[in-house]
Amino acid sequence: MSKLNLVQAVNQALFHEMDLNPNMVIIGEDVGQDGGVFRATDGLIHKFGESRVVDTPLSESAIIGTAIGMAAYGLNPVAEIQFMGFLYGAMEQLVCHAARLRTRSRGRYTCPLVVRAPYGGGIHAPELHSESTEAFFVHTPGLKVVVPSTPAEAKGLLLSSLRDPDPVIFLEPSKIYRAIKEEVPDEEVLIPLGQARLVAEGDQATLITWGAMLHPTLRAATIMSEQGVYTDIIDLRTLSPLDSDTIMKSVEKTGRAVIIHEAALTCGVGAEIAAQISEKALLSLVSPIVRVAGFDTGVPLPKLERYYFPGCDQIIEAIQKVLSF
Amino acid sequence: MSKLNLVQAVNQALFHEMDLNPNMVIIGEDVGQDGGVFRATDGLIHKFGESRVVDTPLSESAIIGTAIGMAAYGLNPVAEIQFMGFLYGAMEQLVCHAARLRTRSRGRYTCPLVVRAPYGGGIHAPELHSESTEAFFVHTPGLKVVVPSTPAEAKGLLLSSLRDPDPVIFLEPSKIYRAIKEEVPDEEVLIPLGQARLVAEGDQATLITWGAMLHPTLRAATIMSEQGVYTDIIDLRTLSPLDSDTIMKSVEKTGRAVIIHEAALTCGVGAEIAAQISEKALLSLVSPIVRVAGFDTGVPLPKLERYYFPGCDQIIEAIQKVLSF
Amino acid sequence: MPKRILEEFKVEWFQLLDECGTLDSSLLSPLLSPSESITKKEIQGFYESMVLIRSFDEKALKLQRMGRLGTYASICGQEAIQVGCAAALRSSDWFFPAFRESGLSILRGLPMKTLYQYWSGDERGSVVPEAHNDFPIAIPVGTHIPHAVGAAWAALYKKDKIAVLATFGDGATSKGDFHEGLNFAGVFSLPVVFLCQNNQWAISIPVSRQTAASTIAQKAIAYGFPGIQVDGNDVIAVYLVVKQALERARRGEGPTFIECLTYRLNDHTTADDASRYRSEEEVTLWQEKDPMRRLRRYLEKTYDWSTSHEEALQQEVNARISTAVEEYESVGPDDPLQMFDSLFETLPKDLLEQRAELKRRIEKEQEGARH
Amino acid sequence: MPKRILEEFKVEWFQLLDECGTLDSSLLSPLLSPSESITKKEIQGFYESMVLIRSFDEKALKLQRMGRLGTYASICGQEAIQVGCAAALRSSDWFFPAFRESGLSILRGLPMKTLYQYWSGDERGSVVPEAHNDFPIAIPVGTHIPHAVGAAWAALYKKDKIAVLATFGDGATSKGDFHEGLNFAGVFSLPVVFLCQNNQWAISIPVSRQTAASTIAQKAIAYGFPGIQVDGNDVIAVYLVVKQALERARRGEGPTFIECLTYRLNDHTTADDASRYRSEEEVTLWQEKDPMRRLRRYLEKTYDWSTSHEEALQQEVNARISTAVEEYESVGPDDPLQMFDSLFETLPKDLLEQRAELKRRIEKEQEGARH
Ligand SMILES: Cc1ncc(C[n+]2csc(CCOP(=O)(O)OP(=O)(O)O)c2C)c(N)n1
Ligand SMILES: Cc1ncc(C[n+]2csc(CCOP(=O)(O)OP(=O)(O)O)c2C)c(N)n1
Ligand SMILES: [Mg+2]
Ligand SMILES: [Mg+2]
Repeated sequence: MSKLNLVQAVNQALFHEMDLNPNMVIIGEDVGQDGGVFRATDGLIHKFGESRVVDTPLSESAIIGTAIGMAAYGLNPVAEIQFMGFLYGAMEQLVCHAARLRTRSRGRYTCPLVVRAPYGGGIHAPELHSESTEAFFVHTPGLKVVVPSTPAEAKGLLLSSLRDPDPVIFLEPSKIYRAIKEEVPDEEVLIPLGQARLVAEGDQATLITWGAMLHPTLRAATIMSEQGVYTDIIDLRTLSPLDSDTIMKSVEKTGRAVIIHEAALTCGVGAEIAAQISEKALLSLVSPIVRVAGFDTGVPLPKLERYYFPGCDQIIEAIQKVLSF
Repeated sequence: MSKLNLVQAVNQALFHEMDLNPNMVIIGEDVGQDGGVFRATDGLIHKFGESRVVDTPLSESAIIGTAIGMAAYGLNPVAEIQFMGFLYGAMEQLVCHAARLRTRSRGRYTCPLVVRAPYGGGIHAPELHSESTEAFFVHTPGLKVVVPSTPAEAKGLLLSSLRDPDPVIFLEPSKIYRAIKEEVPDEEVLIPLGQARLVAEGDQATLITWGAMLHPTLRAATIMSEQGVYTDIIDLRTLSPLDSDTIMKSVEKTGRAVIIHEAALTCGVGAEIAAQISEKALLSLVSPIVRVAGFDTGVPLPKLERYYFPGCDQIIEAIQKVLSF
Repeated sequence: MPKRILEEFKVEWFQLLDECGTLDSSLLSPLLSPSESITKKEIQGFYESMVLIRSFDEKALKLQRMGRLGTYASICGQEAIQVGCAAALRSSDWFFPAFRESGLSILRGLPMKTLYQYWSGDERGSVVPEAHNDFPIAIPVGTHIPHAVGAAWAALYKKDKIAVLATFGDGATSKGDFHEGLNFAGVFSLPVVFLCQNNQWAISIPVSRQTAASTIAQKAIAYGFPGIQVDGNDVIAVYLVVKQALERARRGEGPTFIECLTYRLNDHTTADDASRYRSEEEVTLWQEKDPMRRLRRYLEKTYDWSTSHEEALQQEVNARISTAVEEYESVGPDDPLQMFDSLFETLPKDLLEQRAELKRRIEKEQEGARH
Repeated sequence: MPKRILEEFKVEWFQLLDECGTLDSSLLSPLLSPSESITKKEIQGFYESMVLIRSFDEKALKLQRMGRLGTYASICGQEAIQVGCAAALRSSDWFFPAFRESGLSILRGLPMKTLYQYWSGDERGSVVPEAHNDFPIAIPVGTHIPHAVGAAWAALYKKDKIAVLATFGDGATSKGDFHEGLNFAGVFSLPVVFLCQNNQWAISIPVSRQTAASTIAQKAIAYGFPGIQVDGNDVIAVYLVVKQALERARRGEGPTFIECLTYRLNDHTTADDASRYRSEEEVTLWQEKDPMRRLRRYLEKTYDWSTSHEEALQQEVNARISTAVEEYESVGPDDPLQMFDSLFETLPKDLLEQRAELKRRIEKEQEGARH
């Protein structure tokens, strides 16, 4: 056990797996000497050399495209995209190829590729450094989407992603890269993909969230618990496939659901969750579902960004709303 | 009035507006001499010349990117992307630029751009010619998304899109390009963006759909009406902005909602509609919402495509399901 | 120094067999190592392959017209490139096609019936036999180029002594992925050969509208590796140039870009009508340069190839194609559940439910049919 | 002909003012039309501009260290390019910057306070005054290139006699949009000049890892228009070459690609630590080639530029920068509702509701603050 922050936990997972799997290579912009702009790949090039930790030209589409070719050939490439906002340049490769190679070739070729990207806002970064468009990838059949919410979770989920035989988009909430430290087991931990985590238990409402938004959700829940309101808190961990069972079980118990994400409201992953609840657990609902989400505007530049992201206050209001309905 | 099919109606709208607006230009692959692979731009180059109807190299990103520059300079470009499946290559230009230019420059530069693309399946076309990922664009703040469902609708909605001061993704259901003919007024018709259309009225359920799926929905409704079941049918027309008022008004009346789209179920636009209903009209619901949608797999090649798309049978089953709950 | 020339480049043209079927053998020897030669058998083999793939193509067009095949992209006129490449490749090499490489795929060992299946919209037509490392057809133009680059990278990493070939059209050279992929190949000096079948049209767009560069070959200059223009209707030139480039790649000397100048003699696909955008005269002009006609003249002049040889060959080919068509048409229907079964290695729960729903629909339909 | 050279290309290097501040005026005259010359006033103006933008840059770095500015991308070492371009552009021309063009933007008329605002994360810092048709900074590298191409296309269409300049770094040349954009410019022969500030690094990636081409200038060959490499630390060379290219564009003769070889003397941005990936020696070497030092030597030798001139200039510049900082720091807070108000021309209903929600939150917060 050592106390690590999220970026260190990611780094540790990468070291661990690179050691075990000689077919694993890391490619991306500045992942080598520089160790990644967030230092997630720090030190790897020194231990594993330039042929396994590869600085590439500035070409997001080719980073993903060549990684697909590598994966088909039998390697386990991990592609780092510097910020989620630069993944759009690789959208054609992701949607048309990474997600379809197994189907297209009827299993003859597979794509065991992990795409890592810092995502989300709140770090006072320039334009397009605060994207959270995970819904694009959740809506793409053939991709898995994983979002860790703490350092230990990051290690366990990343290791599972690295072992997955299919393409995984692994989104690291940059806001909490360094904000939280926790004990992370030194040894191997594998958190299975597709299983949500019940972070807290209560029977008055279900709070459903992922990534960095878990933390204001926890704060809101603590404040509410001081007022005697206890809630289930579900950290989804994997957005695709979605662990509907855990969600439904909780909502059937509590009858109230609040979904919290920082992505834009409309057609965000929260919409899917709300839709599923309204389909599968309608009769349990004693209050309308409330989504707490980013506005349907782009994330503004740093000076205004705090007005964009929903926080603890909005989550409390939402809990009060479902309770008082 | 003349009886036109959808592709002819699009063609007529383009002719009409090119005549009126000297700043309108059309760019894309094969839009000139060839008149577009579906003939939507047929004849335009002969009337308006090579400087206004421009065949481009095979570069989707540059088609959208240069159109953005043209729009900012004061033109009204219409970019044709040959099939929606090739729009992914222009995703970065759409999300990072078309959608943000006005915000980024605080209104100094605007992007009156219309991107036209045939979309959806059912025409026995090769891989990636059957995409319906409209949800990507609905989830992108700063874009409008319009989908016509009949020839007359296509003309009226396209003309409004061409006059819109902001970027519009105009998706033309290729399945019904030639399948339906109807009377289309020769003169100008403008159907305002953001307003849904109530196609049929009934009080037992609300059927919500758009594009090509309107037609199996109408067939299903006819069959049901023969059994004495009458439903509201809403053709959304514009997916972004979404006309929630029309949806809620109907659901409040009927208490039952079936949403029909051919896009993959998870995180499709149907999820957003279901979420909104469960938020805004929960108490009116007497049955869970049912989504009839494509599977969360890619659209298979032609031989199997009919197994992918939901059709009249599934819609009838869904209506029966909400009625018998 | 204030003003000076930093770099000079030239782009060369290469042809051995001219339009009249005359071979310039002076160019042959420097291209072959002392122990090598091109034998009569090989050259005759080239011709036989050309007849085979042209006949495959003609049959495909016929089947399409009769409604027995879906939209099909003809390779007519581009046979020399495909035969030359197939002869130059080793079976251990990897090949990444665009969609106008039916001939090359057949010669690599993809059964003709499989290709007919593909063009009929049957996904089983994309299943490449284990014996060859060829990628299935990918529709988005140019986007397969980075995959070839990635495979070459992996081969280098694994120290496999193989080369990778990626083929694409002139239109593909305008796509961002062409640029990004070739640039990667240059930077990492990868064992990959890029071959552009410049058939001078991308649907209705002539190559002059595709690029202002006077050759496509010169695009290699941007990536720091050799580029050459070859007469794509000269099978011997294509064979030799591709072979050398593949050997260069296998020796670890990096990528090569080859532009093969040819012409698309038919419509873009069976869904296209080329008369809308190009002249009869242009097509006729290029029919004169037909790669098969040229090689046949050479065979006639050099090896006494006769009408009876020709007829015997054609008969044999026809028989093979008939068999392939029969096989293709007797294949049973595909399993719709494959939609799910080849999506992930392990299907997650929500998709298992969707799969069950599809199964239910199919059974219901079968039920209905039985009554 | 079986084997022949199809095309020959050369890439030229251009420099007028060497590292010692010596001007090769033999090169000057052929570049100027008979009626033109470069006057003392102009050259002195170049120097004054350089001092201004370097001082702006130094101040920005200081403000950032003190927490009074956000992440900032220094232009130090690249001033000659930016001054040369600004001098060559007309105010009617359009300019599309990347993000390392603060100097050029200032000289184009963007108030320094506005730029400080931008780098503090204030969106009002992206508002370009009506007087100039300059695009705001766009963060995704290389993706602004097609916009410049589109503007040039529109200008041609509207018969406006202007030219468009797009600038970007060496890293940007690897992006697909660079390729697609330049290819369009070539095909449609558009009035646009592409200028690469090759500062030899893209964050930690050296240019040798960005491309295997020995120059970036040669990439123009792929697009069929001229490319040239210029000493980017020689303001006179940059000015003349850019001016000629812009004139060529305005005359309707098509695009030009200019590689300006320079060096990024500072970290990539204030968030970067370049010592992790490059040597002190390399940086020192390039400090010797500093564009300002070189021009100052020339001024000293040719026009008796003295320490007192220098001090007077520096004082004046300092005063302007102090004023800009004061203005920047006295700007009131931005209106968060702008998030909505500049999204669409007319806000649709659902967004009006979201806007009202934000307004409510702000009012609640203000309420809270008041208690
Ligand atoms: C990214 C993308 N854009 C557009 C298309 C539609 N399309 C199919 S083939 C083709 C032309 C291809 O031309 P070229 O690369 O020269 O190949 P050829 O057809 O001549 O063999 C186009 C535009 C596509 N398949 N993919
Ligand atoms: C598409 C994209 N990918 C990655 C980044 C992150 N990034 C910002 S600047 C930069 C390097 C740019 O290098 P270059 O083009 O040479 O410009 P310079 O910084 O040297 O001026 C990178 C990788 C980005 N902004 N956009
Ligand atoms: Mg072609
Ligand atoms: Mg640089």
